[in-house]
Amino acid sequence: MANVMETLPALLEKNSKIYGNKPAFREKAFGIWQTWSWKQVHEEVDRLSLGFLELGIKEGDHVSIIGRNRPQLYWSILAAQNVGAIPTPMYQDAVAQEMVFPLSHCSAKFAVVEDQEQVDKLIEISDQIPDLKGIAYLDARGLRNYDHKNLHSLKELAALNSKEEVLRTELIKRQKNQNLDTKCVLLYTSGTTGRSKGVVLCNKNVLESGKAGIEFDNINQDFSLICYLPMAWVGDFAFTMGLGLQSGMCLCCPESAETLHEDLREIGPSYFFGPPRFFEALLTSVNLKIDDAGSVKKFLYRYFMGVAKKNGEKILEKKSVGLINRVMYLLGDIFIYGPLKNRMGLSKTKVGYTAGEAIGPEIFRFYRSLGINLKQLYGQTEACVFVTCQPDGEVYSETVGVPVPGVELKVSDSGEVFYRSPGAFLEYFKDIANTNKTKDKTGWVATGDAGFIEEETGHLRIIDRAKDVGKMKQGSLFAPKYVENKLKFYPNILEAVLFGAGKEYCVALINIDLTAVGNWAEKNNISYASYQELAGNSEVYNMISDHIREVNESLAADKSLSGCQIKRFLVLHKELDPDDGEITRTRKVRRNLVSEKYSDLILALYKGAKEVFTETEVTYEDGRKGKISATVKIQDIQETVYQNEVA
Amino acid sequence: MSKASISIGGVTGKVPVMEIKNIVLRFGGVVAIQDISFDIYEGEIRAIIGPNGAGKSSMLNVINGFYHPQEGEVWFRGRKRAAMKPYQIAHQGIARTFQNIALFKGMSALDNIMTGRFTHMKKGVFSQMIWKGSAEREEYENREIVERVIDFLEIQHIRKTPVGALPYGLQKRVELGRALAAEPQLLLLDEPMAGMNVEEKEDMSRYILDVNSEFGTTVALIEHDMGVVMDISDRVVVMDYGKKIGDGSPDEVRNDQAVIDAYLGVSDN
Amino acid sequence: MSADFLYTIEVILNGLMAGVLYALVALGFVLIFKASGIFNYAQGVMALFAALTLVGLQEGRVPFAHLINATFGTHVHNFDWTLPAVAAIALTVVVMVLFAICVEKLILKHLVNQEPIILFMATIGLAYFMEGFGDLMWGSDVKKLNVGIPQGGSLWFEDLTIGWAAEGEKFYGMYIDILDVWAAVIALVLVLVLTIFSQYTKSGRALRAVADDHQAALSVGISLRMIWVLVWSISGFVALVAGMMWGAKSGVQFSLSLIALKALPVLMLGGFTSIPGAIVGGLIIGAGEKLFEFFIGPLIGGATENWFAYVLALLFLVFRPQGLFGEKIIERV
Amino acid sequence: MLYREVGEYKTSYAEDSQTFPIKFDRYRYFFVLLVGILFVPFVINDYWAGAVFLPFLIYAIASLGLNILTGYCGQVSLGTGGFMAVGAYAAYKLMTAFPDLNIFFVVIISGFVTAAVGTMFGLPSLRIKGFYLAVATLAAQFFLVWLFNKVGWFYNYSASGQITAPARSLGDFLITGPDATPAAQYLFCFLFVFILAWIARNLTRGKIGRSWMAIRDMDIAAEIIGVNPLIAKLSAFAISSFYVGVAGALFFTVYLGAVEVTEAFNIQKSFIVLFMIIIGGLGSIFGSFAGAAFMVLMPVVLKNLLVTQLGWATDIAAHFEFIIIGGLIVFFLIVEPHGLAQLWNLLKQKLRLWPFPY
Repeated sequence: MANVMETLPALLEKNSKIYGNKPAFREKAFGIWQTWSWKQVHEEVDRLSLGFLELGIKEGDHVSIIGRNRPQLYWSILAAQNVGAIPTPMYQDAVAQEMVFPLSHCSAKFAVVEDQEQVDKLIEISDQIPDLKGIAYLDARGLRNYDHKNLHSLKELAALNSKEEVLRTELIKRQKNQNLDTKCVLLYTSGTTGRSKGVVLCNKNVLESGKAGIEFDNINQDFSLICYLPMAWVGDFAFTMGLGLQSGMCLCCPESAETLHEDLREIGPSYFFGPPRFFEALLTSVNLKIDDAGSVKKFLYRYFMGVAKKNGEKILEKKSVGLINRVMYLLGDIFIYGPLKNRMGLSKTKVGYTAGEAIGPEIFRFYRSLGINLKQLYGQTEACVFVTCQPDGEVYSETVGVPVPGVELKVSDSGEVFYRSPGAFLEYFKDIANTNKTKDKTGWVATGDAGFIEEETGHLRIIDRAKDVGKMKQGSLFAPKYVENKLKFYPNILEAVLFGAGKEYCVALINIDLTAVGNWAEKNNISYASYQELAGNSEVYNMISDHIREVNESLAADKSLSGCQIKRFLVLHKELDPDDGEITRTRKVRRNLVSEKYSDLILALYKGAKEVFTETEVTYEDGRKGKISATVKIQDIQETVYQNEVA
Repeated sequence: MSKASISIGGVTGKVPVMEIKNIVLRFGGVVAIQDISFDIYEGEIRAIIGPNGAGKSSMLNVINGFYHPQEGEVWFRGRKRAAMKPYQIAHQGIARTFQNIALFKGMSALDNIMTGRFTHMKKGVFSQMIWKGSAEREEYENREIVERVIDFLEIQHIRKTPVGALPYGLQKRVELGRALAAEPQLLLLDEPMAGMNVEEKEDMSRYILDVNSEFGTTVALIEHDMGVVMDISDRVVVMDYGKKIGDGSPDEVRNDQAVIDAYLGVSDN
Repeated sequence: MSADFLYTIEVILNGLMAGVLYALVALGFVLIFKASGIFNYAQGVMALFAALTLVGLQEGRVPFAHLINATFGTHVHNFDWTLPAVAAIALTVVVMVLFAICVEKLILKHLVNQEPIILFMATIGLAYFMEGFGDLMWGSDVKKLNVGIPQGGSLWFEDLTIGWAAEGEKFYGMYIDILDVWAAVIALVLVLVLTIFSQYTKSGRALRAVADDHQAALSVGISLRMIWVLVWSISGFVALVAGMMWGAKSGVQFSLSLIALKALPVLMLGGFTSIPGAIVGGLIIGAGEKLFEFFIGPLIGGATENWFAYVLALLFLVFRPQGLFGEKIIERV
Repeated sequence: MLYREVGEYKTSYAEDSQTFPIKFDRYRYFFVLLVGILFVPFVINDYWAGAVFLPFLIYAIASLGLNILTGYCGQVSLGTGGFMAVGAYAAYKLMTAFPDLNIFFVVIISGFVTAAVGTMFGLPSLRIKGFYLAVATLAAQFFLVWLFNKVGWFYNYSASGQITAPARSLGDFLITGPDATPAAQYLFCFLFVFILAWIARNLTRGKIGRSWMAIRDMDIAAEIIGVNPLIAKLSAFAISSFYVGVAGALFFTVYLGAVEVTEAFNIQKSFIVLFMIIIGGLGSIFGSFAGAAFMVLMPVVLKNLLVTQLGWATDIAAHFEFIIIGGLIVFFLIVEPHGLAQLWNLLKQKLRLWPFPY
């Protein structure tokens, strides 16, 4: 047996001894929260490990894990590690063809999948992934009549078998071979820029960064976490395996994506991570519902949200607040904040994090003023998430906090942020060139993000992707993401893509938010049949141009960025879609692909045309392709001149 | 890797579950069913088709005891069945759904499906009064089975919704769930796809096929939508004006001249 | 003829006469049930209310006198006038029409498409309301009603029948109340008028159309709300007639509303939708309960009229659930 | 608004199907129980017991019973008054024939006697449905009242035709008779209410309750799933009558002490209990209580208001009571046909969703 603390499976065994019958995993299934204790999970993983051995999985083999967050799939990760294989979680909503690259790149020998849908996908691409020797599935539904030569049910794998003693000896032997430096997971980045890369993390990375996260926020066994983000995403892995296993907290899997909010409400997680868009969408739905509420509720909401805005954050940060204000806030908590948190399922959230993109300051403050301890962190797949976090009491909407314990930070002359940490990855799988480019001999890792450390707070502040920050033709700074984020803080704007590097002025492609704008249209008696029709509506255009004008004004206030003002824009006739590759599955815009695909539109924006006809290829949910065509209108925006007094 | 051919239906052998022998059913002077005989094999999907008023529903009502035929015999599992009330027949393991959804409107979807477990719940009134102990245990054991049915039919999200508030397609699914919860040996479906759009029909067909293959349930269904029936059933009985005019595999029936004349030729619905 | 036999005949005759009154109330039920599917429990109270109004108008009583006196400390009771019977009846009819309009506007309109049981409950509520309202308006004392219909035993009939008995038997002729005869005649006329109305007038035809098929009637442009007002007005009129007869016979008082309950077994026998059923059922119940009281009553303590009708109807229904004139129910699955 | 449900997840079906799945509701329920047991008995006096608490508790039992039959099983009954009379007279006969029999068992046995009678009158329900059945139950009402009024054996041939409850005690506490204390009577009734409500809840949540509701909602489909209509309906009649019988026995022995059948158990009583379950909510245990509370409190409030405050004659107040009861019933049916229970649920729903409208 390896050192108790050196591998994740060893950690699991330790937990089963310390925590025994305390809950380790919950999953909403069959109407109730099915619960497994640490002891049970340990047994399940143990059995599954033996099953994996029997299948002939070798040390160093890659085992692909495909499915939504299910306890058994997490167990499969642990079991794979236990037998010395490297688990490789993958995005379950990828279409079959998208799976070919990661599966063949790591020559996965075996796949553990959720259901028939995933099995079908793998069978579909089976010719392209000859290394795959077998599939284990979780839900047997519909698979009864499949050829079971290479298809196994997880349940059967975990069942007792006759060769147990032989397998047990082998398992112990393999466990002994593992230590802190053993590869423990291969994660494919979503590939914001180009092809995705396989990030290899070792036990040490996961354990150390997890430990740092735990120490930073004093997480303990009584915490709970709801696992709803893709298993292939590093955050999910770090929170469940790194934080979860080390703190012994309870990991809860929702019943389905549709029931997430209900399940969230039921569990009331004490540790919660959500990408900014989660909080944006939640706030949008709050506003929509309040709009439909009666006048008393509306009044109370407006009034007490005003109170919260004034004092909420101060109270959360335990700063001094006058007695009357405290009483008013208490009243607000009874009437509004408490019920609101109750409806959102965040009443019990002690630590909430958001990261991945900039979050709108208004949105961020909204949650904090309610008394939810929402903070920002800055992380990377390569760092096993944790680079910087905001400590309690030092939370600002523009920064991403201070380095977590064990992380060193520096900013290069070019403005790029570098870090060195025990969580820093081993290598990019089969890609030494890139590994060397990103991580130098002394362990410093380039983040690829431009930023600086604020002098007054000591917090890191990120501006944009280092390579995306460019120059306009006249030499002023071009920071597209910064502007795009400003635009996206408007609920009506779902996505924005800014162009302007090397040009005289900036132009933007806009995606409207169908829910928010649709609701607005309904209230204003604007009828529409589709996204496309709504997007082309001239009143929608006017509304968007108002938003852009406001953004321009705020940009004009900042001398270095005033060149980024948008002069012309158009509302795209289709939504940017991960199925078309325009955005990643984590919803980051693939800038190059978009600029190529819509080059005709961008050209028209710069040519000064009033409208442009275009034809675009789309991929439907089932993988078929089609074309949609439209005539897209273009609108001009008045530029705001740089004003000194607006500072 | 390769995918084995998926056999439609789970026919295990040609063991008849039910044999209908020379049934004659009259209402006053009207003859609804005239000397009809056929059988239903273990594990197959058996369809009874025919135009409106052909006597299909009456046939189903004879099978589950609503109507008592004046002549003829019904054999179930190799034994002649005595005249029985519908609830006695339910206890024999025959469940059914109705053409015009017959759910219990005042109850939730879950409770509706729980009623399907009625024949499996044995605890008496007094243990139910006390609840704690045996009655409670029995309730939750059966709830587990019901939850599996709910999961199977993918209606988790409406579990606690009153069925009256559900759209038509979901009501149909809940009703199927109620019948499935009984773990029937023979499942009778009365026009399971009536009033559905193409998509809903596809869903329902999939559920019927899945029920048949996952649980090996024998299914007898009535339908006047020829297309769907031909795709999912193993054997088809064709009725017209209370008489049987065809019986055989979908292909045989499709090519039968009498069937074409009486049914396919005249109507397209 | 033996005296016993003659007594029996007399009992039957009297029973039939009482049955006519049951039938009158039942008729009101049937009319409303047919047209709107509402089981109008308030029919009996409507009869009481109509009779109270009739008496009040006729005697020139001040409505709500009690309440006014209690509130303002006054002592008003009567106006200085009385009304002739015909005028009072005409005015009462107007009141009953107003009542029908109120019922439609305030209750039925809001309960469209509710389940029958809910409507039934609503009429029970209505009955309670009317009972309190009627008493509050006209006072709860027992009132005498006299609209000019002669009362008392018919001497002519007594004389006619006294000789029918066999020699030497004690028999003083059959007693029959003239009022009952009048009631029977009026009931007959009423049924005739209603029949003519429903057969030969436009409104009547609309009424029948609605009774046959709600949806179809609506689709050809018959206003359901119009029909409801109409049918409640007619029922109000029928209630007035029943209340008048019963009131003249035994005074206008609370117990009058209980005759409505007697109409229920009548309906069970005759069916809720059949006008001939209501009449035949009324006659059977009337004669039956009198006969039972006459022969069996003394043996078991008397006052069997209280329950005989219900038990008869109950037993009858157990063996013939569709009632006297109903068709055999075939349950569709 | 008051609800904070986050973190209340269910890990077993027992938790999922408990009577009060939300903590807040559970605490409120325990609070009411505690007040009922530890507070009310110490402050109760003759007026409050006689005007409010005893009738409320006893009517709650009766409306629980009627709700089982009508609300859950869908069989409308207008015979409640008659069945209460059976309970009362059974109690009287038991008390006079077996003076040593404990009053607790007197009440229970009276319930069983009523259950037997109720089952007998329930037999026609197999053939008769809907309104026809409602009218048929009137036969029970009138026949039973007539029987107890006319047959001397039932009232031990007393000259007045009345029955009077002799004094009986439970342990050291006198429950019946003129010297019984209101607190003892109250607790005695409370005990029955608690046990019977608990049993009602247990019955209606499980197999038998579902078989009743199945019969109520669609009898044909109920048969298809294996429900024997004979057993379902008769069990509803029997259990319902048991409750009503217990209520009748308590009404006579504890509450009134002396009873004249045509006055105490006439058709009006049937209607009052029916109103309770309509106003309270058909097919709801809570509704039975709410309806009973409403129908008991309203006359008391009206009387206080009109007679005591405004100084009106009692007969005018009585007329107003009729008007208001009738008006309210119609009002309720129009506004919320499912009664106070549904209003309560809606309110609860609103509070749970607060500040959102949906």
